[in-house]
Amino acid sequence: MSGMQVIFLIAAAVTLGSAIAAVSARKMLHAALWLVLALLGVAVIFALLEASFFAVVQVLVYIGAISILVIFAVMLSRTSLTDEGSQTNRGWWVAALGLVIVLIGVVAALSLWPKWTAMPGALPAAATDMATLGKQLVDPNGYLLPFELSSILLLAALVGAIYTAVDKKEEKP
Amino acid sequence: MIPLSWYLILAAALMSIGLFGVITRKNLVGALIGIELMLNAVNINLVAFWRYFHNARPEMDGLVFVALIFVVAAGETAIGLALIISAYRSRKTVDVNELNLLKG
Amino acid sequence: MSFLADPVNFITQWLSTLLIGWGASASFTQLILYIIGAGALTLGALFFTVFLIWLERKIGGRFQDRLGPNRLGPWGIFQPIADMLKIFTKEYITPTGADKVPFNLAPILAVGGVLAMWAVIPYASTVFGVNFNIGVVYLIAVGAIGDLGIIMAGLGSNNKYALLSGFRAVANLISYEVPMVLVLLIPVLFSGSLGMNDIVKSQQTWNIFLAPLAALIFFTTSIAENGRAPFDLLEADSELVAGFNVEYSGLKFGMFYVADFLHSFTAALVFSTVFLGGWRGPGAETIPILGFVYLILKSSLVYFLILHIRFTIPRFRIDQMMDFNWKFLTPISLVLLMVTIVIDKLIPTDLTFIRISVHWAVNILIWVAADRILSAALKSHPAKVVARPRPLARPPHVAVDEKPGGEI
Amino acid sequence: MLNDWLYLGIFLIIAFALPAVAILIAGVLSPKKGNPIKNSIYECGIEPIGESRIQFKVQYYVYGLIFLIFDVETVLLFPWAVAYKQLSLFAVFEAVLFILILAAALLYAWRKGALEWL
Repeated sequence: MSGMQVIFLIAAAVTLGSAIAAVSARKMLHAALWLVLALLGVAVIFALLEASFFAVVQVLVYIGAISILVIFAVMLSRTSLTDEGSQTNRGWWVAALGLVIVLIGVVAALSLWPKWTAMPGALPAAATDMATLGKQLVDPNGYLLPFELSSILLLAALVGAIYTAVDKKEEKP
Repeated sequence: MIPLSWYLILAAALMSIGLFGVITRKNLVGALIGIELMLNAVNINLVAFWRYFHNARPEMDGLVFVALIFVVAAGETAIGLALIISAYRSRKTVDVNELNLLKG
Repeated sequence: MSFLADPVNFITQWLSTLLIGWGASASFTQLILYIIGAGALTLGALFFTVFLIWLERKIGGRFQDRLGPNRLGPWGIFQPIADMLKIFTKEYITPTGADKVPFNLAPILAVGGVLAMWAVIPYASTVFGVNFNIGVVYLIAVGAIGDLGIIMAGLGSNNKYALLSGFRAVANLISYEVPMVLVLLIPVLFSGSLGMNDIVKSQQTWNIFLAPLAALIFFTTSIAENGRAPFDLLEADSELVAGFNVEYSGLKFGMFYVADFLHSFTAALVFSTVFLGGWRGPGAETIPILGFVYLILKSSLVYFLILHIRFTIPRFRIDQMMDFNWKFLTPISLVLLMVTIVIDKLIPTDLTFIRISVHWAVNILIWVAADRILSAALKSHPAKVVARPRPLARPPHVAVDEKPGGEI
Repeated sequence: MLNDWLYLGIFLIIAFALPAVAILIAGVLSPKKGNPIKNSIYECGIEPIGESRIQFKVQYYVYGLIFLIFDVETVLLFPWAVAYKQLSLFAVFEAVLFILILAAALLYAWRKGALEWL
């Protein structure tokens, strides 16, 4: 077993373990902190896949912004903090059983695929150069439209979120 | 060297865990955390496919999609949490079972 | 390659030949060298902090017309070592009802987040940790881990004031990250790479000459990022007891202290790398150790500026601080970014002098326009007085001549 | 590339382990004599009233929200900035359009009063 495989297994175990904790922790704040650990594990996976930029962006966007936003939202909806009762619906085990079966089924179906055990080749220099990605993003024959649309999507998200979140009564002085 | 299957199994398991959270959580924020996990599972798959099959296209198509998923995740979190805060303000709860105004 | 010109690489080569001579494989040798390099750098940074604490207290004392530490050793230079020994033997007090894991993890994240920044900074033309194409984004991302430490300290302490302070601190930090990231795009597009060493190498003319306003904004935001005065709102004693670290004691508190002091020097280091040409200087390409000296000199200058600002400017209120960021710095950096990218595309890169003068002219124009708009806005919306002054203590028979509903 | 990550990983592990080790060593050296008064929460010198998890105002969330939007947009701009020297003027104007839309988001938040710290 090579060093990379060991690192992968550790990262995967941390990711999955903290993901399970994140969906089952009783306190929402703890769930949010577990989410941070799971996202960090995903960042390590990205680094192993040699997508350096996205490994760092994962930390920047998910841990730096999204999880902090989740923590803010938890603090804003306060009753969830003191809720000591069960945090899951009744019959959660049905969902768990069903999902385990689906997971096994998906993995079994995929394992019939001939490229299932494909090994990675060497990355060409153009594939690790950020400039390639940058050029593709503004190339009219590439991804110009998604690039501009994503800014409009974010504008719409901001407008919608501020409209919903800011209290209408507080607004008037 | 790691075979592709390892990444795919990891992504599938992460997806299932996220879906489990979405289905079973009473708390809306908890459901949103599940959605984040699912989006991350998708990202792992996209990056893994980019890494293993870039020979077909020596460009960064896969990574463009990852970037777009980041954008979508940001929008989704922003709107979702804003809705939760708004719901909490008017109903004083974030429990999905009690947010049943449409039930009549 | 001689020892005096490039000691780090000399030692590295010597060690690797030694290890390979002992029969170690090449990859194992590489691993050992990485561990030694990283360990030496982090330990060096931590011990450097001890010196920084003394320096800051001494300079601070001079600014405030005091002597500063002066008892232990010449000029009190052993004072921080004595403090360190003391803090090592102080008791840890964990408040009742604290959330143990976040509470104990927070100081580690605070220090580690700052230390991690040292991994990508090029110290000389041949000595740099890593130069892969993400250095700048890495710096910002690691800063986010520091935010997480602060939020954990606030959440774990089971104390209202710590929680409030932690949330305020994080709100400030993430707000000031916005203009910071926006102006960091400018050096990146000048050099065409995200790697820190590439950015240094491309600075034939220092970036501060090409983008003075961006440098100014970056400098301001990096002061705000490490929570120094005038942005030290999170430790406003009168409102928040002592900040998010009120419940910490012993070395756990000391770690926040270390993180704070180390962060201000790291900010100076990053600023001089990105805008002041890093290790660049006469002769630095051929004699790498000169580059290190230049970097330290430049950083010390910036560090002194940070200290000067800290000890002379009073603290902002939180609403002023937020307004300053969102209504002044962010719009300016957006405009600056748009103008810079268009102008720099129009002028060929080889016309250095014309390029610099046009950039300066545009930057000064933006600054003057922003200043005009700001003073006009301040005139039409005069500053809010938050609290009305309380009536003075007076004997009960004396009449009060206060106008009813008088505005102050 | 992976070698760089190896170095970075080792560096990060050491950077986070060093303060942890220091805290552990100090934990061994320091006395442990807790009592309920000492361990109680410090608030301005009087007994704490109510629980610590207080309600926050929505303003914190709004700032986090705007930060998230700007953060993601700049993430898309970073690859563009790296490619800047190889781009045509047209591509630069595309980015200007992108930044203008970003500025519109800021303007909306400003007009809506979401940037006021009330």
